[in-house]
Amino acid sequence: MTLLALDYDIENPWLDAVLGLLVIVLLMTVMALTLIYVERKVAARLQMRLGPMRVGPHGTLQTLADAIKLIGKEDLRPASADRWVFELAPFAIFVPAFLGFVAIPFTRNWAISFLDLGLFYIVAVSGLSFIGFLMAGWGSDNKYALLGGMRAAAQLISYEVPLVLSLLAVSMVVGSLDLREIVEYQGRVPLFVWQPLALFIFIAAALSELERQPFDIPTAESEVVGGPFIEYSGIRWSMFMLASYTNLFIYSLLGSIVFLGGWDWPLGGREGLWLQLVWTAAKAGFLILFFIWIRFTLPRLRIDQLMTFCWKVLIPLAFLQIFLNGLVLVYEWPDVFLLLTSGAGLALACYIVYRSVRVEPRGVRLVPAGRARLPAATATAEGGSGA
Amino acid sequence: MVTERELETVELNINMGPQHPSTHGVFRMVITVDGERIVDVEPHIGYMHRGGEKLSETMDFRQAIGYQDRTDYLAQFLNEQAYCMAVEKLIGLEVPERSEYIRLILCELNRVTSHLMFIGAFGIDLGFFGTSFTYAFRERERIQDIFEEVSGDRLMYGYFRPGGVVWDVPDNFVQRVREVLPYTKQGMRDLDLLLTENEVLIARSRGIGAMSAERAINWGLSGPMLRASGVPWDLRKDQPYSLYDRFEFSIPVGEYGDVYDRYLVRLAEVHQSIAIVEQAIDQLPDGPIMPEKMPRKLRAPVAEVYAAVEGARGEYGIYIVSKGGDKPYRLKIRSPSFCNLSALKEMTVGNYVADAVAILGSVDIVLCDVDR
Amino acid sequence: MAEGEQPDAPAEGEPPVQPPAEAPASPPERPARAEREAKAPVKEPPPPGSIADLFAQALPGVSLDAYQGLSSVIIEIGRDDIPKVMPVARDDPRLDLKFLRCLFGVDHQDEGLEVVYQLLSLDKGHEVTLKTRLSQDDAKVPSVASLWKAADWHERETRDMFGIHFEGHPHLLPLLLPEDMTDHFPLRKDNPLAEIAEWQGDFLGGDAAAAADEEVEE
Amino acid sequence: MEVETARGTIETTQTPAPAAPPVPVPPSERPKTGVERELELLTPAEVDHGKALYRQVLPGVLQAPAETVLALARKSSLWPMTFGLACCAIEMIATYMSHYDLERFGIVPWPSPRQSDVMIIAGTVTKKMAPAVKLLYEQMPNPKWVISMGACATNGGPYTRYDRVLQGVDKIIPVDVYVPGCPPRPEALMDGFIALQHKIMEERGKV
Repeated sequence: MTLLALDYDIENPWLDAVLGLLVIVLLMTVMALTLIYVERKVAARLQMRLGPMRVGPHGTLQTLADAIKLIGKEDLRPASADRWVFELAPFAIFVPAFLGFVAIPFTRNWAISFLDLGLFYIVAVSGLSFIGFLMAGWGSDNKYALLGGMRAAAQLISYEVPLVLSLLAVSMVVGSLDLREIVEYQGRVPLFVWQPLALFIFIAAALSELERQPFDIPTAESEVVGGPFIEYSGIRWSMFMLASYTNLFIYSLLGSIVFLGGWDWPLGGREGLWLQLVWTAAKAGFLILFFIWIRFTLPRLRIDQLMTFCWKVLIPLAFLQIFLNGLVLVYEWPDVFLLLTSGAGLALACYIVYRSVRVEPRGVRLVPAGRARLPAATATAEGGSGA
Repeated sequence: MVTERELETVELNINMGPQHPSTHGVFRMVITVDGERIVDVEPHIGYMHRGGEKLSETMDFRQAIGYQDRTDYLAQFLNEQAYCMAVEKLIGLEVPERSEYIRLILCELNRVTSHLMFIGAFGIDLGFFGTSFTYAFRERERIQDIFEEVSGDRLMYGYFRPGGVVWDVPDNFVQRVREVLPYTKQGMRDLDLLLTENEVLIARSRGIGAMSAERAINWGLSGPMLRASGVPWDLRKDQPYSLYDRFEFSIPVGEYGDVYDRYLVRLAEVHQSIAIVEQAIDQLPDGPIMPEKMPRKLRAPVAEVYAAVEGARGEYGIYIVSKGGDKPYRLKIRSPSFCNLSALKEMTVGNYVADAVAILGSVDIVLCDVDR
Repeated sequence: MAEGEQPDAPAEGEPPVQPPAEAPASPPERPARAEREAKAPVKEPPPPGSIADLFAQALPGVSLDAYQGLSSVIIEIGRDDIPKVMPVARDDPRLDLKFLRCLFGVDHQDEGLEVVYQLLSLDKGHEVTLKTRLSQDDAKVPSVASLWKAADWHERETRDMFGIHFEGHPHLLPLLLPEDMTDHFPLRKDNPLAEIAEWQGDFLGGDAAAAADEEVEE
Repeated sequence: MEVETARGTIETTQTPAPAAPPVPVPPSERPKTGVERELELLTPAEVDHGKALYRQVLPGVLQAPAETVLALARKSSLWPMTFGLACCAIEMIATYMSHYDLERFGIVPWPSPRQSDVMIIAGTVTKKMAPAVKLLYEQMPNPKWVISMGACATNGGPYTRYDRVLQGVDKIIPVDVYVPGCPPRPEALMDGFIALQHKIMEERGKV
């Protein structure tokens, strides 16, 4: 592992792994706490509120206070809950969230380990978390949890397919699954220029993998009251929150590397380590703010609309994207054709979404008089009407 | 011979218990669900039955005003007007012109605040995480400031009395109301942009919980629920009371009676109410606010009277049976939410669990109004 | 409004409250004010051409005791006439009373229980109040839930509050009271309200105010 | 007919069923009336201070400094449960909104009782709702507090004379802060929260 460009290598693999793990756990818990704080402040600003102010300067210690309070809570488990399934569910969700960091490069030469199948590894690992939802849903012996768990299973599995296909389309263009080569390929032109449709599919699928609005079905607050997490309290529940915000950071980092050009795009990637790190983090931050903004302006889709959107819109579009890429790459058409075909696909996608909802404009007719549609009030009936 | 049993699913009944974020208070709904589709709904009410009617029977006509505020705590002025009209009709009091205007202006502003509350809660039910609530409450707080200047309280006004109003409005009342109307219009434009054109909201609310016109009449629905189903019945136009025949305004009427239509009808009603207030505020006359010869003790003859008002949720009526003396013998409150809620099962069966929440939100019930 | 002169009350059965200005020169030992006013009000026949006549035309054989109340025509019908009157009221094109506004009970203690139906026609615009009188012990009345679905919950609530049993109601379970409480009727007059430790009645306007008002009269 | 309870008598004025049988059947055989069945449900909830996780792991070791840090953390992140009953719920919602914004104190309403620390009783507790309130109180994990908001929750408010209304929620669950008013203004509710925060600071280490 090359840490902070010091180019020393530790011969003992075990020490190397433990050091890497230490970096992940420390970095990510701090990152998750700041992300929760950023979300609450941005959400408050969106709603014309101030957000947490009293705990520490400008509320910065708010999430720390939440974490300490949650540690101090009583550890409850419903008597009729299935003991081990209930207690292991948080770990089944928490661990895959952290495994993803092993393969993500933060800068050209700084990552836990440079896998040449990095993209494949990340997608495979992030697919494991739905088991935790099922365990939480089934273990806590609560109807809401069961319903939430089933919804989570259905949603996560079905949205794994478009996520993988959109990343496949990108790696077809680049020709490799190694994240560093993907970033180098984007030296001059970032990939979202060549593949706008793949970016659209990736963002929709990532939103659904994270269960954020408008795909917030499993933990829908107004229907299923917190879904699988309803019976968890204290530290177990805080592990779910930590995992969901870590996932948010992974997907936005992945999106910034694969689509927005990571540390390479406008700077050409020759600068020092710190500028590359700042540049990757800035792009990831942009995606995070985009996800937070979406969360507070769109309502929730229904479970069947979610499924039809995935199977009837996203997956066909992903296949279309792969087919077009194949066409362009096999016949060596110039790269600009990638942009044209993908742009046309994106326009088609937007038109489908627009048409599926806006069947015909619906207004409310304003009736000036009272019983307009009634026959002129007959004389006899009029006598008896109100005082 | 083993008979091959096809995959049959067991029905699960979910108890959306008295404490549920989207039941607008204490209302329990036992939903029998087959997978995600609702097979049967059994509403349980009565968790907020606290005897407003029986307590009003032990109070004389002036003391029972407080219970009308607390019955439907989102349209307080409209309830008070219904109660005062019933008592005035019973005792035969004449309300001076100025009080009628003040009552009308405050009632229409109260309809605006009640519909703003509906729009906020409707967003929460569909999953807006509070954005629609804060925008709606920004306008609501401004109008509530005016109510506070007029009556001295934020929520329970107790400002109307049989015969007129308690005291005169503050001097800058006209100017304050003229100030607040542009803000409300701007707020409605923001909410309109946020909610009405939102594709996901349209997908979630169009064609769900539809109610045809004659079924709506048979179920006894009233107010925005009835008008969304296409029946142009509005007490302010069809059985005019107070001064509504002096202003020209129109009634928004929907076509299909589904959740989206009810939302559109209430949105349009806010604009109509603002139009009424603008006309009424210009014609506010001066003069006395109470009839000069008010008997010190209101004694009623032996008679029965019914007075109804077009409340924010529907027709809010008061039926007083009086056997002489200064206390009503029996006071019945015809509460609109009670009738609108009784049709919930017919609207919800066959939809998804998420739709049940949207339909319950569109009925816009106030639990104290349902259980009285 | 003429100064000091009580406006000529409309054709009401009962003259409204006496104006304080007119000093009653009645002898000192007057019966208490409540009994004096509680004498049976004279019932005003409804104006010609009102809904009472439509009812008479539509239901020739039924005994209808109709009179003009303060806010609408009130018709009293017998308990066993309900299965005949209600379907006609709803379906007859002249009456067309499709909207059941309200259905509730009144407890007249010794004169028995009373069920009040308020019907309204949206198309014709007229409304009527139908009433039936029941005795205290066998409080049974045929249900109209099959005609108006709105009556379903109203009848369950009236059963909760007054114990009037509606025969033919699909599922007459307690609505506002807990499911197993079928023997407690809160709104009946023999259920007094709980006493607050020190009832401020006389301060708030109870007897003292009434007594004070008496002196004002003299 | 009084029912003796730990905290005082719940006296109701239920006269026996109107048709009183001529020979008074001894109460034991007489079938329980609905009211008596309901009164058994209304016994106060017993409060057991469960063991917080850190006490199970390190019973005495972390005691002294942890109390101050924990009390500060608990004070600054009170999560109430979205549990509005009646008119006071509207004032509670108004307090969460942007004009008064309780989130400045770190107070975020949470839907499920498992994740909430404070229960705000905002409205009248009727006898049909009381068992549900008690069940919700018992479902909350342990360092939990109750704010009784408004006159109805404190002693029945304007509806205290009606026999279907519980005359005060402290007959079934222990209440920490009473907020007066009908409905109390948003500022009064905020003052209630600040009073609760002082109380948490004072009783650190004892609970």
